[in-house]
Amino acid sequence: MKRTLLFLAIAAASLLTTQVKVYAHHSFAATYFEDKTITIDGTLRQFLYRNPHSFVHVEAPDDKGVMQTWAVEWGAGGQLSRDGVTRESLKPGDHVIITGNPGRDPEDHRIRMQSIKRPATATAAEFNWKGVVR
Amino acid sequence: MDNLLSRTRHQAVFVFFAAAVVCWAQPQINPDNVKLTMAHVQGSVYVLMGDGGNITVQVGKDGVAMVDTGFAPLAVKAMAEIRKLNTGPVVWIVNTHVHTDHTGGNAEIMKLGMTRESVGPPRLVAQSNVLNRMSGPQPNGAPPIPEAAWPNDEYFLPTKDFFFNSEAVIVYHVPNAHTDGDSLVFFRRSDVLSTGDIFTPEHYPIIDLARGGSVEGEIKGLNQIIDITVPAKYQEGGTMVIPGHGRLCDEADVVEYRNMVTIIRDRLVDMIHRGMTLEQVKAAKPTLDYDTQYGATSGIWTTDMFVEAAYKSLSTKTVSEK
Amino acid sequence: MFAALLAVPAFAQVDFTGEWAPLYHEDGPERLPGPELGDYTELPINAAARMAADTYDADRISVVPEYQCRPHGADYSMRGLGNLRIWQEIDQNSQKLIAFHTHMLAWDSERTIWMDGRPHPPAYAPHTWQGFSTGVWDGNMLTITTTHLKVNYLRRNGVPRSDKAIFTEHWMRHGDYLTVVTVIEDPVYLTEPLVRSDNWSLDPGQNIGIFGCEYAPEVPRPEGTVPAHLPGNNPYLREFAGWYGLPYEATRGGAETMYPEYMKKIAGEYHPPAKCSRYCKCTSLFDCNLNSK
Amino acid sequence: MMRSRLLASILLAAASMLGQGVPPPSGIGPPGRPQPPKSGEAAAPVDFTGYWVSVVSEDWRWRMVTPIRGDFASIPMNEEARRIGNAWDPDKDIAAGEQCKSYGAPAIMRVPGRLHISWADENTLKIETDAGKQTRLLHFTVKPPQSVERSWQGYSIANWERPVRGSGTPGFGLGATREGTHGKSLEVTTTELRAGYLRKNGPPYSENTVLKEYYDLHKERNGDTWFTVTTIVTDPKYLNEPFVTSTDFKKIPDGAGWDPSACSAK
Repeated sequence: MKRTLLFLAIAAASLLTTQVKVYAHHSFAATYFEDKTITIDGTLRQFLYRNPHSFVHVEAPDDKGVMQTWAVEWGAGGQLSRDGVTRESLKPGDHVIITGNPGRDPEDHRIRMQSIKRPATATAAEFNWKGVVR
Repeated sequence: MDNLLSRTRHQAVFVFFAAAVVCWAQPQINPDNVKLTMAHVQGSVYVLMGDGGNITVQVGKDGVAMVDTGFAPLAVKAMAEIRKLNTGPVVWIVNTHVHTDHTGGNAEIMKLGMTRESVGPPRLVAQSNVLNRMSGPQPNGAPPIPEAAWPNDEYFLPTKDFFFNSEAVIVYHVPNAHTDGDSLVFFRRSDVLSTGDIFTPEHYPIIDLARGGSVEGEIKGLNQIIDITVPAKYQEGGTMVIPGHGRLCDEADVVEYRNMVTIIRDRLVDMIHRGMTLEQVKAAKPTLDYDTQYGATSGIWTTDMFVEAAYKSLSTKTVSEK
Repeated sequence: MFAALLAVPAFAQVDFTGEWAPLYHEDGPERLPGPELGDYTELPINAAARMAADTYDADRISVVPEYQCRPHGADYSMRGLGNLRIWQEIDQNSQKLIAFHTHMLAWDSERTIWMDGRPHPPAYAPHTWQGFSTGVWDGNMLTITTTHLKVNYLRRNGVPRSDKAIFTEHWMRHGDYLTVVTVIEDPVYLTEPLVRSDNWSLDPGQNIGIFGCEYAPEVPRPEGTVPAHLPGNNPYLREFAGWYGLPYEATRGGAETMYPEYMKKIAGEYHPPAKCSRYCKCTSLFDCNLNSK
Repeated sequence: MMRSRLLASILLAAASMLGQGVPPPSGIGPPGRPQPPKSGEAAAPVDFTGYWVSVVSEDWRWRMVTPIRGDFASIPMNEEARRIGNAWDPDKDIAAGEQCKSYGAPAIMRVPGRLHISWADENTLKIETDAGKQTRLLHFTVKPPQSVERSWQGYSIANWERPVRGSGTPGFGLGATREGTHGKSLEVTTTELRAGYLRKNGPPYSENTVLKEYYDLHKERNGDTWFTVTTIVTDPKYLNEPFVTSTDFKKIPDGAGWDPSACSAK
C-alpha cells in the first residue's frame, strides 16, 4: 500500500512537469509583493505565449491615472495549454481586466497574474482565466 | 587539475606585465622562462596564451592572420608556435589597441611573418588613434616607438573588414573604452570574437584615461560584444570570445562582466550626483561585492585605481552632461 | 505493522541509473516557489556575497535578456527542480564504464561525469553551466569533482556563486533512495565549504518533459539596463526577519550562524508570530503557495 | 496488539542474524567452512567514532529556532497529523514530563548539537548527543530482548551494508567484480518508539513508526571528514509518504564546545 501511495504521488508530480517551469526560474517572493493584489483595466498590446513563462503586455492607467505599459507574468506555455489557453485566446487590442500581485520594482509595472478577463464583444466571446502561476 | 592555483599564477603574471602597459618600454623577459600555450578555439581560429595579451591566430590556405603580437622578446617563440599550425605568410595583423603587451611584437612579427609567398609586408590594421599614439611623443619621456612597429593600414570609419582563409573578418572600432583606439575583431565563419582589453574577465577593466579611455565607452564596448555574440542553446557556447587576458569565454561570461561594470557605474554616478568626493567614494567601498572576484590591492591596476579612474571618467561626463 | 520492512538488511546498492524524482522534504519553500529577499540563513557567505545579494533586483532575470534562458549551474541543480535521469556510457571495446550521464528537468540540463580517469582541462578552457566533472568510486559511494563552472548562484534571491568555485558531490544509493551530498568551495563568496545533501526517490514511471525556453522582451527596458538596488537602498531586506520573528543579524547568514552554539546567542531575540501564515504546508509543486495550509 | 509486537521481535531477531551471520554470498572462491561472524566493531569498513558537530546548512528556520506554530513546511504529513500538530501544547508536554518528545530517534539527528560516537561494546555503537542529553545504542549482532519497552530512542538494529548481491559472479568466466560494489554504509533500523514529534513545534509521528537510517562517511578536498545520515521515517498513521531528510556532521578534534542541555519542549 505504502509503495503504491508513493508511486502515485510522484507520478502525479511528474505528469505535470510542464507546470514547474516557472518555479525553476526566479523566486516569486523576491519578485512580487505576494501579499498584495492590484487590478488593471486596459488594452492588451502583446501576448508572449512561451516557456518558461508567458507574458501579456497591457496598456492601462496606474493608480494615479497615468497610462503605463504593464508586464503581466502568466504560466508557461505548457501550463496554459493544459488550462485550454492558446496563442489565439487573446489578441492585441483586446480589452482586458487583470488582477494579480504587484512587482516589487515599481518602475517595471509588473504583475503576477491571478486572473484575467476579456469581456464579451461583438466579435469575441468572453474569456476568463483564474489560477496560480507557478 | 586544481585550476585555482594556475589561475592565481595567471593573475600574478598579468599584474607584473601590466606594469609595462602604460608606456612602450619592453619588460625584460627571458623567453626560456615563459610558457606559451596554443589552444584551438573554434573553426580556423586559435589562441596563443602566455605572458602579455592573448594573441588570436587564424590559419588556412591563404596563410596566417593575427590579432595582436604580444611582447617583443617573445615574438620568435610566438612565431615558432604559429609555424606548428601553418607555414604560410602572415598576411594580416590587427592591433586591438596601443598597449605594449598587445603591440610589442609588431615589428618582429612583421619580419618573421614574411615568407617567399609574401607579396609584401603583412597589413598591420589598427584604428587611427593607435597610429597617432604610436607615432607621437611617448608619455613620461619614454623613447619613441620604432616606425617598423607602427600600423600600416589604419582605419577611420566605425568598421573595417576583409576576407581571408574563406572567412569574413570584421574589425569594429569601440571609441573611448579601454583606450580611444580599441578594436573588436570578429571572425564570422569561425564565429569567434577577439575583444582586446575591453573584456578582461579576471580583473577590473583598465580605463586608460591618459589614452582616451572612459567608463561609458567601456560599457558601450561590452554591450557591443553582447550584440555581436550569439549563444547556442541555453545561453552557452555559440560565438566564442577571446578576451585580452584570461580564459576563453562566451556571451554569458561577458554578460556577468558587463553587469558588474554597469552596476558599479550606476553606483558611482549616484555618489557623484550626491556630491561625494573621491575619498568619500573610496571609503564607501562601492565595489566591495566584486572585489573578491576582480579586485587587487597591489600591482599596476588596483581596485582603488579602478575606482579613481571611473570616478574621474564619470565626473567629467557628469559635468559635461549638465 | 511495518516490521516487514525490516526483513533483510540491505545489500550494497551500486546502480545509480534510472529515473529519480526529487524529494522536497528539506527547505521546500526556498527550493520550490523561491527564497524570500534578505534570507541568507544557512549559507557561510562573506561580506562580498552579502552586498551582491543586498543590491540584487529580482527583475534582473526578466530585464537582462541573456538571463531568461540561463540554466541552473550543476551545483544549484541539485537543490532546484531536480527530476533526474541517470544513465551509463560503456566503452564497446573494453566494456568498461566511461561515464555517467545525467539529464535534469530544469532547462533540459545534461552533465557528463567522466569515469575513465581523464584529467580536467586547463584553467583557460571555456567554463560551462554544468562544468567539467570526473568521478571516482569510494566503496559504493561515487565522489564527483566539478570545475570550470560559469558564474551562477547559491540562492535565487541574489546570493552569487563565482566561476572560481569547485563543486564536489558524493552520490549514495540506499534501496530506492538516492542521497547526494553537495560541497561547494568558493574562494570569492564563501568563508568555508557549503556542505548540504538532497534526496531522490526511484521513480521508473517518471516522464521528464521538455523544459524549453525562448527569449522575449518580458519587461522591456533600455538595452544594457541591469536592475539593481543602490548600496543601502534596498527597502525589503528586513521583511524576512519580520515575518518570522527572527533577529535581523541571524538572517544575514555567515558561518557563525550555522553552528549549534549560535542558538543560545539568539535565543532571547526570537519572537515568532503566534501562528504560521506563510508557506505552512509545501511539500510538492502543488501545495507550496504563500497561503497553502 | 501483543501479537504484532511479538511478530516484530521475531523479525528483528531474524534481521540481526541475517545481518551478520550469513556467510558471504557465493563467489568465485572455493566453498570453505563458514567464517565465525565478526563483531560490529571488527567488521567496520569505516570509523564513525569521535566527536561531530552538526553544521546547519538546511532547514535553518526549523532547526535553529523553534518553528512557528502550524509551520510544517516540507513535511509530507496527512490532515490528521496537521490537526494534531496545530494543537501542539508544550506546557501540556512539560506537565506530562514529555519535554523530550522532539528529541526521539526520528528527529534527534536534525537537532543542532554535537555528537560523541563510541563503541559501548564490540557490538554496540553508542551515539550521545549534547542537545537533549540523549543516548542511542545501535545493536549489531546481539539478539534483541524478548520485549522491549518503548522509548524515545527505540530499539536500533545496526548492520554494515554487505557487498552487492551476486558480486563476484564471473560474467561467463570473463568479468570480475566491477568497481563501486563494496558497500561501506551503516544501516540502522529502529522500532519500538514512543510517539513523538518530527520537529519541536509538534508535527507528530506515531508508535508505528519505522526509522531507517544510512550513515555514510566522506572526506573533503580541504581535509575535513564528514558523515551524512539519510533519515527515512515511515509512519502510515501520520505521513503520506516516507519523510526523507539527510543531515551532515563535521568531525571535530575533541569535545570542545560540548554543551549538554536538557530537552526543552518550547
